[in-house]
Amino acid sequence: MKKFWAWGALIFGLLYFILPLVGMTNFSLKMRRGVYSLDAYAVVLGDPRFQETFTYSILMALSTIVFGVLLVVPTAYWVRLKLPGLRPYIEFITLLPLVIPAIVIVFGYIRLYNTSSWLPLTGTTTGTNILLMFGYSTLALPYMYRSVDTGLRSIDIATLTEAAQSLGAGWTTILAKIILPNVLVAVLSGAFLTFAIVIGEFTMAALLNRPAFGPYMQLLGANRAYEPAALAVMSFALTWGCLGLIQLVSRFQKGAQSPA
Amino acid sequence: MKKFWAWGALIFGLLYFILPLVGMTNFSLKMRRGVYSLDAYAVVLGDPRFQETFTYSILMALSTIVFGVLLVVPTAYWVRLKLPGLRPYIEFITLLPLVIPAIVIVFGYIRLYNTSSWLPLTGTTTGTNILLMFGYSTLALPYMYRSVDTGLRSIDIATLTEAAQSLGAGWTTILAKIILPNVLVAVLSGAFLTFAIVIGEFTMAALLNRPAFGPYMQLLGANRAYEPAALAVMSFALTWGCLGLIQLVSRFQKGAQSPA
Amino acid sequence: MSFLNLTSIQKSFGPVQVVKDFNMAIEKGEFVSFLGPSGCGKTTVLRMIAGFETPSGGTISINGKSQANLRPNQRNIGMVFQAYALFPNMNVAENVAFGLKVAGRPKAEIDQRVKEMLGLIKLDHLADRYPYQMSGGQQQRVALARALAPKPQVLLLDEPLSALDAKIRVSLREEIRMIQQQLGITTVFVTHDQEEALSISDRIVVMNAGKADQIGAPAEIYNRPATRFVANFVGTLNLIEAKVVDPASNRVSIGDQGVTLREPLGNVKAGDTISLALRPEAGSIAADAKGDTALTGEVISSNFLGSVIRTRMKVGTAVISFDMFNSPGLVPPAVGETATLRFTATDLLIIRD
Amino acid sequence: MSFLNLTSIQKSFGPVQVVKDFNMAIEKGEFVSFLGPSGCGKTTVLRMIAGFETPSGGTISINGKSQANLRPNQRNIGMVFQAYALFPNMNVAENVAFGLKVAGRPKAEIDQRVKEMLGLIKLDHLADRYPYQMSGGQQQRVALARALAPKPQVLLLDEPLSALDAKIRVSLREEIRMIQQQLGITTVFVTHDQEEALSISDRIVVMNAGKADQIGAPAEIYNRPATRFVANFVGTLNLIEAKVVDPASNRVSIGDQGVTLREPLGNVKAGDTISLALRPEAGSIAADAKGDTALTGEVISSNFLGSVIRTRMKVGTAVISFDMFNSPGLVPPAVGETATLRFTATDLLIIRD
Repeated sequence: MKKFWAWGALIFGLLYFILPLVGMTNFSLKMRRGVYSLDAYAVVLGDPRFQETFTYSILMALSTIVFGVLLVVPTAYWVRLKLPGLRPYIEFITLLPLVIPAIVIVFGYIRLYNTSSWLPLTGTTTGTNILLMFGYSTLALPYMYRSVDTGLRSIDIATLTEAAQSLGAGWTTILAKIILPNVLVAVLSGAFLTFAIVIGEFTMAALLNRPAFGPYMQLLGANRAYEPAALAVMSFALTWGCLGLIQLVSRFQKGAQSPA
Repeated sequence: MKKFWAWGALIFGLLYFILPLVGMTNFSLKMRRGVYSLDAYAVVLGDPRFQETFTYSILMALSTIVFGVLLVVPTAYWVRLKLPGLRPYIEFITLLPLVIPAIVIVFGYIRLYNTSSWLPLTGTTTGTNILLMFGYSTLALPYMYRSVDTGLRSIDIATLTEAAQSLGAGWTTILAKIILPNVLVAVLSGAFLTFAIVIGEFTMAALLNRPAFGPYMQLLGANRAYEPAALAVMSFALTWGCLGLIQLVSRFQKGAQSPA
Repeated sequence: MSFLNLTSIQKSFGPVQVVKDFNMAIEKGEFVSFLGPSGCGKTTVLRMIAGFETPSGGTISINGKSQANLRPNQRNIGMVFQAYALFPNMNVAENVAFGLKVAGRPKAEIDQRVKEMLGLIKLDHLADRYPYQMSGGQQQRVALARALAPKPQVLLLDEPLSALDAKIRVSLREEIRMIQQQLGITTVFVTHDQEEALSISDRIVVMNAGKADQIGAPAEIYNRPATRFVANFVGTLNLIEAKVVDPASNRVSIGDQGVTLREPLGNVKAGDTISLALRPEAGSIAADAKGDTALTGEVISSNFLGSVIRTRMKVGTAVISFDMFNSPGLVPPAVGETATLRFTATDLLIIRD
Repeated sequence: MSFLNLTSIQKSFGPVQVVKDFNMAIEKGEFVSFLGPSGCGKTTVLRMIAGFETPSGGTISINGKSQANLRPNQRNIGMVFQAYALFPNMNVAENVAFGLKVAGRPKAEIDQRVKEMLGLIKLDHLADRYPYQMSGGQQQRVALARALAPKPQVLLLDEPLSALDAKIRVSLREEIRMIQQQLGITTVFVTHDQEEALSISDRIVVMNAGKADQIGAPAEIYNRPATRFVANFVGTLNLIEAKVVDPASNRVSIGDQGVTLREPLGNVKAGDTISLALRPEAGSIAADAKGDTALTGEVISSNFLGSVIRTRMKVGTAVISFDMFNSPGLVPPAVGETATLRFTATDLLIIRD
């Protein structure tokens, strides 16, 4: 019985992830006829548009992370501590971006914040960037919130807060000295996921017409043969690296907190 | 302090979700110059391509759900029961689709299962449909797995399984009479999420060139003004309906299981 | 004026009144336990003293100063929680130093005080450990040191021993009592465990449904329960229904056996029913019923509990338990046998409520 | 051949050997408790009987039949879990009927048997309730009825009372014992609570680190512990180090006070150290040390625990606790006073391990 499941898991993994990846990696190395080479990668890395869009997306990812952390950590803490009755609703709200297609969000943004609206964000580059960052934050919200909320669940924040209060600490001290250090790993894990999402996002960036990495990948995919495969492999390696970092950090955390 | 957060949450909700929606809904009703009308909706609903793609996507959603349930419920149960050490890895695998761009998955599929490959799925319509269903299942996997796994967490499956075994029950009886009835709500919630995801999905269907609802929405968005807004509103109403159903069902569940 | 005064304290959560007109005056240096079942309001009163809950009515004053407008972090109160609540990101020394650092004490003073506190709980050698590296008993001792470090006016202990194993529970409660006496700190201890409260306290408040049923020294609470609730909750007293035979001579009957009480019956008449309490360790088995202070009945069970053997006897409709110390040679009365239980008249208490 | 035989049972999880050469023969209708601290392997042995774990070595036979090749659902064994484990999607009657339905019994028989079982646990009136609508005590009684409904060969109880409140724990353990005796079913009961094991069992197995340290009737276990571990774990025996003075006359010294034992010292010589055990309830305070079986020392603490007052006395380097029944008139020895504890020579046991 155990064997059956082990084999099932293996075959599933092969068909779904590994074979497609191997196939694609293999293909990406075949740009030079007959031999394996890194030509496709060299072409991609040398493309100034690649450098431009990649840098842009990284900057967007970092600002999204900062905005997300500032928004989510105090909110999740406060909701758990003082408004536990609201938790199902907050969770519900944070789930919305998963099921509302990105198209809907962006259409809405464009209609609402266009050049003739009361807040003409789409009129300037900075405005559009801010709008895009809001959009990305929305997309990343479920992961960031879940991650932080799970982190908060693993410590008894109510009692820790009361213990700190009885020792004379105010809210700032509690958040900075007690809460944040204890959910840092959860915050990092949410940040990595956010990073991976922003780097790969296509729809929003394309509709808002910003030079992001997702649309560049799409463009290449439509016009070239080998380069998109190389890009996909690189993008995969990047997300994989992020996930690996999450695993590493949370293993470190486990080591530091285990014998429960 | 409480007030500050309540206002914060309200403003956040307004800027992110409600205002864009209101704006879009408003716009979708303005097809007939000067008055509010449902013309845009009538046009969309009357379009044979709308009917065709919508039916296609619903059928795809249903098969994805069936496939997902059959795959996920026994796997999640078995992992929790016998291979708890594997849980972090399984969770990791189920998270992958969140961060691997759909493009990567589809590129991989196309390279691997093209007409000249050992398993030429893309050669026939049925084959492509199956491939698309696999793709959708991958996208829905994180939600379905999380949902079922959370459902399993709320009951003590190890002890319930042993209790049933000591009373003479075999695996089939245990799964059918004990496990499934107790995670039914979780399964339904996963199914609704899957449904919402499949209906809105664009990239995979477009790349595999199937007549799904997502690409139709995209097409309309590029060529028309009012109809896409109407479509987005409808699509939003549909996902909202699904989420409402989840909430309803889980409230029913809570009512039936509460006083913990 | 006592050191810690609770006057007409009330607390409602929505429509539920959890604490109803609670009054208590605690002297400086006293160790007072709040004892009661879960939901009796004992923890709520403690949390109001700490400032985590706001009373719906009444006043709390410490050392003559009303606490009404002070936030929890302004009250200078030490608190120890059931769940230890050590800060997981700090080691033992940092945990103990936290309150002093927040108060902005100079570093030399903090170091000195931390050392002193770790000496007090005998964990000097674990100053660099993190909470997850220690046993529950050790963590709770650190929590105690952390609460005491800023020299609080009052120490509050919220079921600090409930999460610990039986043996550690006993040794830690003795340690807590010793440290409390050594420092002379005014302490309020919340527990649902009667043995814990009896063994550790100067005075006990037995709480029932938001009110204090009885306030008194441990032996007083145990030996002279004021209400039926206290009699039931503290120890395993027998509650026996008796019929008044002759109020003038304090004569009552249990089943069909007459007994004369020492205590006056008060305002009752012949034929009334009154409740009597008899401690299970008060009586002893005798060969026959000589005199008035004995009851004869059929033995219905006899349980070996280790140090004592608990026997149950049926007298009329009442079931009376009594305990004997185990001894290897002792043959407990057999089930079905008739036995006579002898005691002194003062052992039968009248419960009036 | 006994009804349930465990022969040379061993169990390792990876490199950790949890059960080491465990042997036990249980008679038909017997009530046996496995008593020990957590991690001693008691639950693992129970789970091997149920078939949830496979022994690394040894054989288990029930009624002469080896269980080695039977899966858990083929063993016809009733099991009750600490966490109740009622099926949340079924009401009480459906839960009790589950085992019979799986066995494919006819509907009339099932209905009849469910009724009978609910009568046995006195919950007839709650047949339509769902588990979440019932208290812990009620749920555990339903779990017992469910386990008993298919008439199992053996009933296994895995700490069934640990999750319950103190008062319900006592009443439910008496109910379990009564039902067990009524049905005459062979029962194995796992617990870490010594009072529970002592009060409920025909025989007790005290387990320590995967082995049975002692097997015997409750009074035997309590009064004559075979090893230091049993003496420490069961009850609150005093363990006293004594120096052999004269092996021939059984004379030893504790501190600088001589005591003559009844029991032969065995193979020791003058100057050797031996361990003695003294039950805290064995002695009593006397005015002076008459004869040899008395110890005099300084009182270091005196704790009121409710029905008993526990006093600790220092004799040489040893600390000896002794219990007195509380009584309103009793004045316990004061701390610092010198007191003399008298007992009979048979109360001092020699611990050899």
